[in-house]
Amino acid sequence: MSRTGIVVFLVVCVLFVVSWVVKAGTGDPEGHYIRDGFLVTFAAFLTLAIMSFMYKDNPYYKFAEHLFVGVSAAYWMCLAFWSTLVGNLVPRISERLSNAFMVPHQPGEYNFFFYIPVILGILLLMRLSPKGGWISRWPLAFIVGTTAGLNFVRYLRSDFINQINSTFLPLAVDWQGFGHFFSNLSLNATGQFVAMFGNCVIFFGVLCGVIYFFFSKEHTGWFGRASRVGIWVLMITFGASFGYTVMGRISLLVGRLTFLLRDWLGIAS
Amino acid sequence: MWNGHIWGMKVHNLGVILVLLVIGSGLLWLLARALRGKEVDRRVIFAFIFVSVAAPLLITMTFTFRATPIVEAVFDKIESLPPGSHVLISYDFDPAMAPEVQPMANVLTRHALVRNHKVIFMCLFATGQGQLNVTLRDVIAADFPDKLDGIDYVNLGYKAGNEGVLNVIVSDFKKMFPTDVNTVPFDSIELLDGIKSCKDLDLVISIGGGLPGLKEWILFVGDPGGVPTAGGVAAVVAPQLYPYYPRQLLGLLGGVKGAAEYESHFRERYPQFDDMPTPAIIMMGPQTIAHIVIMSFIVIGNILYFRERRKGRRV
Amino acid sequence: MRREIPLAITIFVGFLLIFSVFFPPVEDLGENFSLFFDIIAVFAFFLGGGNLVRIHGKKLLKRKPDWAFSIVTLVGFFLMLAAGLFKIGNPGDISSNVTAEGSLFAIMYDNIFKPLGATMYALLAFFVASASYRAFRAKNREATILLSAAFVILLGSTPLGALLTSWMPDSLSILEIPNLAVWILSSPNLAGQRAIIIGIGLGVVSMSLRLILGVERSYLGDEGA
Amino acid sequence: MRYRPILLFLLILLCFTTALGQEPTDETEGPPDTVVVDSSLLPAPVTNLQARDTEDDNGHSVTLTWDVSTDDGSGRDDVYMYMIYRSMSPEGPFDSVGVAMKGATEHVNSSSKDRAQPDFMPDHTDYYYQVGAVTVGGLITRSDVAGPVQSYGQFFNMGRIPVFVFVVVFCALVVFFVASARKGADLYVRPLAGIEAVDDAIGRATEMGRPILYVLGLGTAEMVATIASFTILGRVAKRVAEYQTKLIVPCYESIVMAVAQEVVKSAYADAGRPDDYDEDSVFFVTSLQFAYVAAVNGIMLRELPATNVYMGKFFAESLLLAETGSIAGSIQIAGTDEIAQIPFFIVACDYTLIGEELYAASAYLGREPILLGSLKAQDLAKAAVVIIALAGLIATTFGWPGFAEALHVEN
Repeated sequence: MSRTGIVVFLVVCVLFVVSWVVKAGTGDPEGHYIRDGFLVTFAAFLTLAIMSFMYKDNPYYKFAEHLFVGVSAAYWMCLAFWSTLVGNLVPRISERLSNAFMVPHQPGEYNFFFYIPVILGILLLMRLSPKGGWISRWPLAFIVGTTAGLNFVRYLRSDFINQINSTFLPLAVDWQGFGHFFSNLSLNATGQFVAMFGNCVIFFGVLCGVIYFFFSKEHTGWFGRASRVGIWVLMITFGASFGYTVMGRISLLVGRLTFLLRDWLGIAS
Repeated sequence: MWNGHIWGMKVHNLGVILVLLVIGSGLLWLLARALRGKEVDRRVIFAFIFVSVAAPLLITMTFTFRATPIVEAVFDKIESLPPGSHVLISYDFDPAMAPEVQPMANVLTRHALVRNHKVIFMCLFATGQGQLNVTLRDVIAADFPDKLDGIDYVNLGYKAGNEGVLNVIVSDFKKMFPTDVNTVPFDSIELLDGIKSCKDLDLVISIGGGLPGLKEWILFVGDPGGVPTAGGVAAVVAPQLYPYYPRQLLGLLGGVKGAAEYESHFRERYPQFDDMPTPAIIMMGPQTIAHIVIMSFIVIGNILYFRERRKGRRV
Repeated sequence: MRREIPLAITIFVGFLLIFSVFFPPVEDLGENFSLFFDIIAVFAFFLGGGNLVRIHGKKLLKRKPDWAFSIVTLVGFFLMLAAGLFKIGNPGDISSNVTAEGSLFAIMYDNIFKPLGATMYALLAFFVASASYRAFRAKNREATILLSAAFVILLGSTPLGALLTSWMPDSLSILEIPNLAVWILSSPNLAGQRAIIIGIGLGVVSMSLRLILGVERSYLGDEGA
Repeated sequence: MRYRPILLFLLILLCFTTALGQEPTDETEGPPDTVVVDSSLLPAPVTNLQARDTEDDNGHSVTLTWDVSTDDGSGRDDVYMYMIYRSMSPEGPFDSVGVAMKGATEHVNSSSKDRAQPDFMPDHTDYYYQVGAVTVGGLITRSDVAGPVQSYGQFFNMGRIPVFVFVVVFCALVVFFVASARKGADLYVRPLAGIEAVDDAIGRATEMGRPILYVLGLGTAEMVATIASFTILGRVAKRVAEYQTKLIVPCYESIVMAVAQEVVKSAYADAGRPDDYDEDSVFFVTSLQFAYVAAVNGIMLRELPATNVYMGKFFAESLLLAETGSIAGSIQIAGTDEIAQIPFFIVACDYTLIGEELYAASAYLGREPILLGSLKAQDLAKAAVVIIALAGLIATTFGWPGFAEALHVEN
C-alpha cells in the first residue's frame, strides 16, 4: 500500500467510527441502537464505495464488489431452496417431508410426475463427475425442448399475429371538407389530419422496418430505399427510448442520494 | 429544512438562485472550452450530474403535473370498479428499481384501498417481497390500520419461475400458491373466495421494469385470460409497452413522471390525503435540472464535433 | 448415443408442447413443465455456487492478485447461505417466511444487498450523461435522427419544453414540444417497436423450429450448427 | 306500479315451486331472513339461463349464459353480483360454485381435473345450474334451473385455427427451402457488420496481447438470445484458440455456465488445441444483476480487454457495461433482442446487432443449408406480413371488419 493509500484508509476508518458513534447516539435508546448505527454506517460506506468507481477502480470498490458477489450468490440459493424445493416440490412428493418443513401436503394423482425434474436435476449434477458429464446434457435438452415448443406457438400468437392485427388502422377519416381536415392540428381526436398522419406513419413505419430485417435479399433499388427508411424509423425509436429512459436513471440517483443525505447525514428533508 | 431570512430575501429562494447560478456558470465555462475545441474529462460530467441532482434535494423544488390520458385510464378504472372488486398488484421489481416504481405501488395500493377494493399482492421478483413490506408498512399500517390481512388484502408472496408462475395462475391460483406468505392455506383465506384463477380478477396491475414484468403479464395473463391489465413501469421499458395500449393494456404509468401525475391526480380527487408522502412529485425537481444539464452536454458535444470536423477539412 | 439422446429429448418434448397448444387433452403440459424448470434450476445452483467457491478458493490458495478480496466473497457467501438455510435469527418457526423481518437474512438483505444494488443501478445516471456527451454526435444521417428524437423527448419531459412553445396557437398544439414528444412515442416509436417485435417474433419462432428439428445444437456444446 | 315487484316475486316463487318440487323454502340457502323478508325488496331473477359445455377445452368446465336481472342497470338497479349454484340433481341441494360481477351475462364454471382435489368435477355427468341475483342488501333471488348439462373435452381447440394455419404454413416453408437449399440453390444472406467485425476484433486483441471478454448476458440457457449467443461464442472461441489469445467468459447463470464451458471446450478441440483450454476461463459470477455488473466492470478495468463482446439478453446493465468498456478503451460489439436496451448499445458500442439480427447471426455463421433455409422462410413470412398488412389496411379503411376478425386469436 502506498502512503496516500494508508492515509486514505485511516481517514475512512475514522469517519466510519465517528458515523457509527453519532448514529448510535442519535438512535432509539430502547432498540438495538449500536447495531442500527453500525448498519446505517455500513450501508452508507458501501454506497460511497460503489460510487468511488466513478473516479477510478480502487480497493474500496473491490471490497464492495466482492462482498456483493458472495452475498448475492447465496441469496438466490436460499430463496430457491425455500420457495421452490420446499414450497413446490416437497408438498407434492412426500408427506413426511412436508410435515418436517411444516408445509401443507398436497396429494394429487399425478404427483409422481414431479420425480421427473428431480431426476433431471440430479443428472445435471453429473457434470461434476469427470466421466458422466455427457449425461448432464439431457436435462438441458429437456429445458430447451420445452421452451422451444412453448415459444414457437406463443410468439407466433402474441408477438406476431396480434401485432400485425393492431397495425390495421383506418388511414382515411370521415371526410368533412378541407377546412375541417386541417383546422385542428392537435393531438386529440378532433385533429383529423394528425390522426391520419399518425396512422400513416405507423403503417409505413412498420412496413419499412420489417423490410430492413430482410436477410435473404440484397438491399438495393426500391427495396434498399424502403430499408433505409426502415432504419430511420428504428433510429427514431431508439432515440426516443434513450431520451425517455434518462428520467428513470435520474430517479435512481435521487433515491440513492436521498439515502445518503437524509437517512445517513440527516441534512435533507 | 432550514428556512430563515437574510437581507429580507427568503433563503429558500436564494438557495435556488445560487444552485442555478453555479450550474449555469459551469455550463458556460464548458461551452467556452468547447468553442476552443477542448474535450471534457468524463469525471467533470459526473460531477455536474452529482451537483444537479443533489442540490435540488437540499433545496426542495416542486412542480405540479396534469395527468396524461394513459395515466388517467388507470385512475378511472380503479375509480369505476364497484367496491369489493378484486385487484391484484404484483411487485415485479427489486430494490434497485424501487425509487422509480415504489411510489406507484404505494399510490395505487392507497387508491385501491380507499375505494374498498380487495387487494391481492404477489411478486415475481424474489426481492419484490422486501418492497411489498414497504407498502404494507408505509401505506396499510400507516393509513389503513382497520384493513385486515386475509379480508381486505392478502399477501401471496413470491414464487420462483418467472412467466412460468403466470402460466400456471392464469388457470389455477392454488396450484402455484397453495398458501399465502404466512402459510395460511389458500382455501381458508376469506378474500380469495370465488377466486380460482386470474380470470376471476377484476384488474391486474404489474409494477416493475425488468423481466418478467408487465409485458409477460399481458402475454400470459391479460391476453389469454381476458383480464383487464394495467401497470406501472420504469421509464426505460415504457415505450416498449405502448404497442399494447389500449387494446391489450388498459393504461400505464411510465417512470417517475407517470407516478407524479398519478399522485397529483389522486391528491386532487381525495383531498383527505393532501399531506400524504409524494416521493414522485419531489423527485421531479432534480429530474428537471438534470435533464437540462444532459441536453446542454449534447449541445456542447456537438459543438466540439463540428469544430473538429471543420478543422479536419481545413488541413 | 451421446449426441442422439439429448436431440431426441428436445425433438420429442418440443413437438409435444406445440401439440399441447392445439389439443385440449394435453393442454396442462405447458404449466406443469414450467414448474419442472424451477426445480431443475435449483439443482443447477449447486453447480454455480460450487464454481464460485472453487474459483475464489483457488485464487486465495495460489495468492493471485487481489486474493485478499476473495476472502470477502467467501465469507459473504457462506454467511448469507447459513443465514438463509438455517433461518438464523428468524422470529418465526421453520414454516415462516425466509425474508421475515428481524432475521439475519433480512438484515443482510436490507443493509448490504439493497444499498449495493441500488447504488450500482444509480451509476447509470452518470453513464447516461457521459454517453450522451460522448456518443450523441451528428456524424451521419442516422446518428442525427437518433440525436434529434432523443433531444425532443428530453425537452418534452421538462417544464422547459412546455415553456419554449407555449406561444403556439391551440390549433397547432401538436407542435408544442410535450405533445410532439408524446406523438413521437406513440407513432414513429410505435412503428419501430412493432417492426422489431414482429421480427423478433419470427426469429424466435424460426429458432425454436431449428431447435426442435435438431439443427441448432450450440446449446449442447456443438460448435456451429 | 308499486305492486310490480310483488307480482314479480310471486311469479318467481311460482317458478321455484315448480322447479324445486315439494319443499321450496328448504332449498333456499343464504341468510335465513331472506325467506321472511319484505318480498318487494327481492331482485328480479336472471332469465334465459342456459348451460353448455365450454368449448375448446379439456372438459371439467361448463359455460353459463343468461340475460341480466331487470334490477341490474335498470329498475331498482340494486343487483351488485350474481351467485352461481350447481347441483347434481334438479331438486338440489345446490352449492355455490362462483360469483359473477354486476352486468355479466356469462360465467365459466371450471373445476379441478384432479380427482384428489375437493372441487373435482367429473366429465360426462349430469349437472344442474342456477344463478342467483344478489342485491346490495344481501337479498338473493334464484333463477330457473338450467340443465342437465355435461362437460366433456374437445380434441382440438377450434379457437386457435389461425395460429395452427400459421404453424403449418411456416413449417412447410422451412421444409421447402431446406430441400431446395440441399439441392444446391444458392441462398444469399445479407452481410452483418457486427459479425464481420468479430474476426478483426480478435486479431486486434492478439496484436495488443490483451484478452477478449465475452458476456452472455442475463438470459437463461433456454432463451433464444442466449442460444444464439452460444453459437457466436463457439465461433469466437475457435478463433481465440487459433490465435492463442486469452478469453474471459463471466457467467450470470449456472446452467449457462455449464453450456458455455462445453461450447468453449469443444471449440478448442475443433481448433486442434484441446490442451490450451483453461477451465477457469468460463466461470460463474452470481445471479444478481448488479452484483454481476459490479464484477464484470471490475474485470474490465483490471484486465483491460481489447475487445468486449456482449451478445444475449441484457437489461439495465447494458449501458453500465458499455460505458465502462469505453473507459477501458475496448472495441465493443453488442447484440440483443431486448428492445429497451438496443439504444444504449447503439450509442455506446462500435457495432450492434439489432434484435432479430442476433438470431440470424447463428444461421449466418453456420451457413448450413437448413439454417439458411429457415432464414429464407422467415423472410417469406415477413413478406406475408407486408401483404396481410396491406390487405388489412384496405379492409379497415373501407370498413370491412371481417378481415381483422378472421385473424383474431381467441385466448
